[in-house]
Amino acid sequence: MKLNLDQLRELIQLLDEANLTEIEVKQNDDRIRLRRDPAPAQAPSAVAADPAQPAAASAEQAGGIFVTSPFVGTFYRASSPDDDSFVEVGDRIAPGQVLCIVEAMKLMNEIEAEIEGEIAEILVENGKPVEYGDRLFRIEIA
Amino acid sequence: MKLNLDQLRELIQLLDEANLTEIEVKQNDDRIRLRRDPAPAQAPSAVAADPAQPAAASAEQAGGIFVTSPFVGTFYRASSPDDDSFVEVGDRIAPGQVLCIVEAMKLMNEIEAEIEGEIAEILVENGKPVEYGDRLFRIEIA
Amino acid sequence: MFKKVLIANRGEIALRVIRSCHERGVRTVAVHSEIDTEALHTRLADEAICIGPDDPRRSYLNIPAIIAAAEITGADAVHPGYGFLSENPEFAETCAQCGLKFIGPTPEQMRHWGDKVKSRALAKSLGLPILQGTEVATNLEDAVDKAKALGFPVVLKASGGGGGRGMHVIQAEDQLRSVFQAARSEARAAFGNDELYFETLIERPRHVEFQILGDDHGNIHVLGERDCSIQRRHQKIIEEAPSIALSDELRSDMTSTIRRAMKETGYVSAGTLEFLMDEQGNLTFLEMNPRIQVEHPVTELVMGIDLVAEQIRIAEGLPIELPAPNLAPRGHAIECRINAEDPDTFAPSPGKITEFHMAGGTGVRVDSGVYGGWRVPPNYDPLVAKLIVHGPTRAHATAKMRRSLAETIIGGIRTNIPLHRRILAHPAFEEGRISTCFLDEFSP
Amino acid sequence: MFKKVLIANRGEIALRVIRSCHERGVRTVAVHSEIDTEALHTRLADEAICIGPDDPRRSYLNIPAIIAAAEITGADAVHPGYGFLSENPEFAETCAQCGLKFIGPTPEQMRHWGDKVKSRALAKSLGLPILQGTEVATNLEDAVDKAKALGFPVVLKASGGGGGRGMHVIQAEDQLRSVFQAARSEARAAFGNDELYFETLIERPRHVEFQILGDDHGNIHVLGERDCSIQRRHQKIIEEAPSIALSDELRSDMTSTIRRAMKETGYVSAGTLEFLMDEQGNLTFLEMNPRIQVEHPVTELVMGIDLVAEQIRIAEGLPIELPAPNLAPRGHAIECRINAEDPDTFAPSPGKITEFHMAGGTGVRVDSGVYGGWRVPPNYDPLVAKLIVHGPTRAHATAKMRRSLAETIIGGIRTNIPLHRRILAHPAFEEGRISTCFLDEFSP
Repeated sequence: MKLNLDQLRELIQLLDEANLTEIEVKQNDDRIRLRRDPAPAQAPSAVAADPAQPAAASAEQAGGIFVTSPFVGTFYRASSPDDDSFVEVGDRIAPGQVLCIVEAMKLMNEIEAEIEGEIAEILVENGKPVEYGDRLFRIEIA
Repeated sequence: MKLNLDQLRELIQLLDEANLTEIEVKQNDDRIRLRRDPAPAQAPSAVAADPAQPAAASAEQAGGIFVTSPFVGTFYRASSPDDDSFVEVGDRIAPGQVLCIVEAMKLMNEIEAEIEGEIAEILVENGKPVEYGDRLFRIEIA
Repeated sequence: MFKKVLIANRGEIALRVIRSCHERGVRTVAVHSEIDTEALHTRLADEAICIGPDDPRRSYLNIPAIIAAAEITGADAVHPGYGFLSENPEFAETCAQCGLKFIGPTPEQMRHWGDKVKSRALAKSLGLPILQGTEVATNLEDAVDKAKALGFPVVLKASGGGGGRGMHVIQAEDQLRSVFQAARSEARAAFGNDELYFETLIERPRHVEFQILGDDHGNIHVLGERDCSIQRRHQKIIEEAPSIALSDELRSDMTSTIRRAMKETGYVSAGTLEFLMDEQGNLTFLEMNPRIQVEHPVTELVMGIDLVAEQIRIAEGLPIELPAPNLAPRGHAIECRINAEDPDTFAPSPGKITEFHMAGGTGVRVDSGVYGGWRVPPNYDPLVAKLIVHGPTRAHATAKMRRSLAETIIGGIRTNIPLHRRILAHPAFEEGRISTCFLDEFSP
Repeated sequence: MFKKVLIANRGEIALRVIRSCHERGVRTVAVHSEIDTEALHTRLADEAICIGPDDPRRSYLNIPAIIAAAEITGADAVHPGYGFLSENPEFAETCAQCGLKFIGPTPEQMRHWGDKVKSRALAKSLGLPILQGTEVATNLEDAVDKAKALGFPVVLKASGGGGGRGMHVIQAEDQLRSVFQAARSEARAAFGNDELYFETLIERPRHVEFQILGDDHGNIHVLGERDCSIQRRHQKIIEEAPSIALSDELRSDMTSTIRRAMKETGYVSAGTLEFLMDEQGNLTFLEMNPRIQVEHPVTELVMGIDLVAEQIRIAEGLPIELPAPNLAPRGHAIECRINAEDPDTFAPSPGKITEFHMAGGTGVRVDSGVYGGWRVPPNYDPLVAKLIVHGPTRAHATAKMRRSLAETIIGGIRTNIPLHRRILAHPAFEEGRISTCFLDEFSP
């Protein structure tokens, strides 16, 4: 069995960033699963929990909001291969602004922003298939 | 299955570093799964458990020892319907003393006491079937 | 041969299709709603695509999402299962337009049989025995006239209905006057079609249906009948094959009649012709279901065939492959539909399955889409398992079903297993004195 | 008809017997050791009696305890299953003395076939083809002479052995000299009989066996053969019916020969005659097992019969009841024995079953004595389930077994499912190039 540790590290990073408890990836016969259970309840009086200190993972995510795919389809960052991408990391976006296209049944469905913020991350590669609910962008609301 | 211990160590390191509770990797028919359950929460100090207070049921049984049936068969308290019972509640008994008969395959198997004590309870009715391990008498050791 | 089939369904029928595909060496794509992420069909398919939220209208009934899932996975065919989109001609058409083979009949066939008034006319023209009935009633007064002419009691039926939906038994004129408008609105809301018509009421009928298979090579096979008389509010709960109510002569006559009729329409794929049988043993056409049915396994067991594998072969353009040219039923099979519902109130009982132990052993087949530890979602059909048995005679099969029900343990949710046990233990069932009124008459 | 049958066994075979009893309307008594209090056979029988501690010698092999359990529950017959006391003539005799009908052959038949030297002589006298072999060797020098006369390589066998136990392949004289005394002590310890003899070694044999049924009315039926060539250390792990190595002519010849032989001995109940087949297709008698066998379901599936129900009927004094007078196998069946063991080291893997999801659907049968949440005890046979499939051809059955293994999930314990998957995926298996050396040659 050959392990790709770098891939695993990337997945762990994703787990942290997204503040998930579990990631499972299945491709054909391969499967990777990562899990982090929430820390158990603290003993109340002995070790007083500090409510001012949030968990490391969630701290990183403060302010992050995800744009998810409303369709199954293929994700495109631009109207055509010759056009520029609708948005790039760091761009400020406004409600109604087109972020990407999800193509389904030859229809180009434009996905618009619903909030104001900044593109913190683009989570899917151009031209890749996406399922319903897949995360496409992480938006930071300043 | 060939184990690559180094690989496993790397995975364990990763589990620790990333503070995960579980990693599972499956490739074809190979599968590696690591899991470390979080330590259980401490008993809160507010409700201190009292070790001196056993459960009610076991309290009732304090000092009781059971004579169980070593055979499947039919339980008889006397050698024949005309004879007196071998023992009655309250009788003092001594090792080697016959307590009852368990009949199996037309053989009358005498069940003898192995300890000294007092018959506190007779748990099976005369003439009833008993399974292996059924409790026949409760003996109190004064 | 197909390389990859997308199954546009969930639950036991999705599993059923996945199994026949895998046995054929065909890869599978499951589509699922968000709540079905851990469902068995999602777990056992080669690939799984989330197509929408829990609401079936936005997932399992969402045509663009399903077609898109087929496109991104490169599937070359779609199996619709039963329910959901299985009888939707637009879905079949869309599949064809997108280069996906729809595993089922043509959209035209679906349209012919989908409208109950048209299907009655078609059946009549094909020489199938049909029940006395009327044309569509244009308004209330016309309805009263038509019902009177037919003679009360009558059954008021919606053109767009079927499978027991959109039906009202009407005993007399005043009852008709009080329900007609409501039935019309109901039909419009449920089927998008407010046409209503009347049929004669058959008292205590049996439900008898014939399984057919047709292929592109002009072959039509009639694969015996099923008796699905044990129903609750027109929903089948126990089915068996063959029906003890059919004489060999009647079976043989019906087989020829149906075969000729289906050859005439050029029917392709699996389908079922449903009939009602009156107490004198006369059969009249009820409806044609152009799809695989829930109760198809009883036919598979007595005939020794795999109907879903045949559907796939037919869609691939291959001829039907049967083990023998003139198949006769071998033994007797019974199916119990185990639903997640209260056995007395019939209220749905979704929730986490804590224990799941189905019967096993000789002559026992289990088709189920659930597993221990999984949570039955509240959004869909309550069917959690089909328990199907096969024995040399009806008495053997009944005894086998009793012991199978006795050893089946499903914990955490309520199921209708206690009801099945009562029915199977009832002398009227044992003696085969069954009709669609069984549950009302015997309240077992 | 029996009113109540006690099953002197545990695990899947106890369930198997309980099922046929319940289908017949016969009540059942399970006996169990302390650790089996929550076992499935204990839970599903009408009554359950604890007969002793975990150690099988003090429970499942404890004759007085089992007889006493039958007495206190009022059972009128005893089914011994396989293993444990199933081939013990003293047990059968004790049952008879205590007025309990033993569901199996007579003690005499068990004695005739139980001793391998006597059974060889009996088979020979009955005209069954036997392997070249010797008389019992009286001492080492006699053994060397006998082995030389037969010609190395030879198989050294214990008279009391059977089922692959008490066998050594001997390549040359010095090897014989070094193992003879040890083999003798081993045989004495294992079987209470230190007689050893020789048989010619067959290279890469197939294991082919014939199922028979006989009744008190003089009927003997030979119900086709099974191929059980896939073995690990003489333990069968995959079995199928029919065997593709038999021509119709050879099958028909063997059927007549065996039928005549069994008629001559007046055999009553179920039994199996085991043969080795060499690479030229010659069959030679190996042993006769006077009981139901683990792999009996493959015969049941292709023949459409219930062998355990027939055993019960026969014990009741009724004639055998088959669906047709001259049964022919229909389709092909394969069984995989799923053991709680490491698939590579074969170390037993008892423990708590956390997940238990067996395959289902068309043509799949599961015989299992376990359930999710139960703890497989370390004291007994590691068999946790038999997965058995039935398809129209061997290729279909193989495909069906592959998909069934793929969808079977057993968690918490290790099982040999990965080994089964590798074997079923191997081209040599697919092509039917199998022998008892399969695992050694292909290490799939």
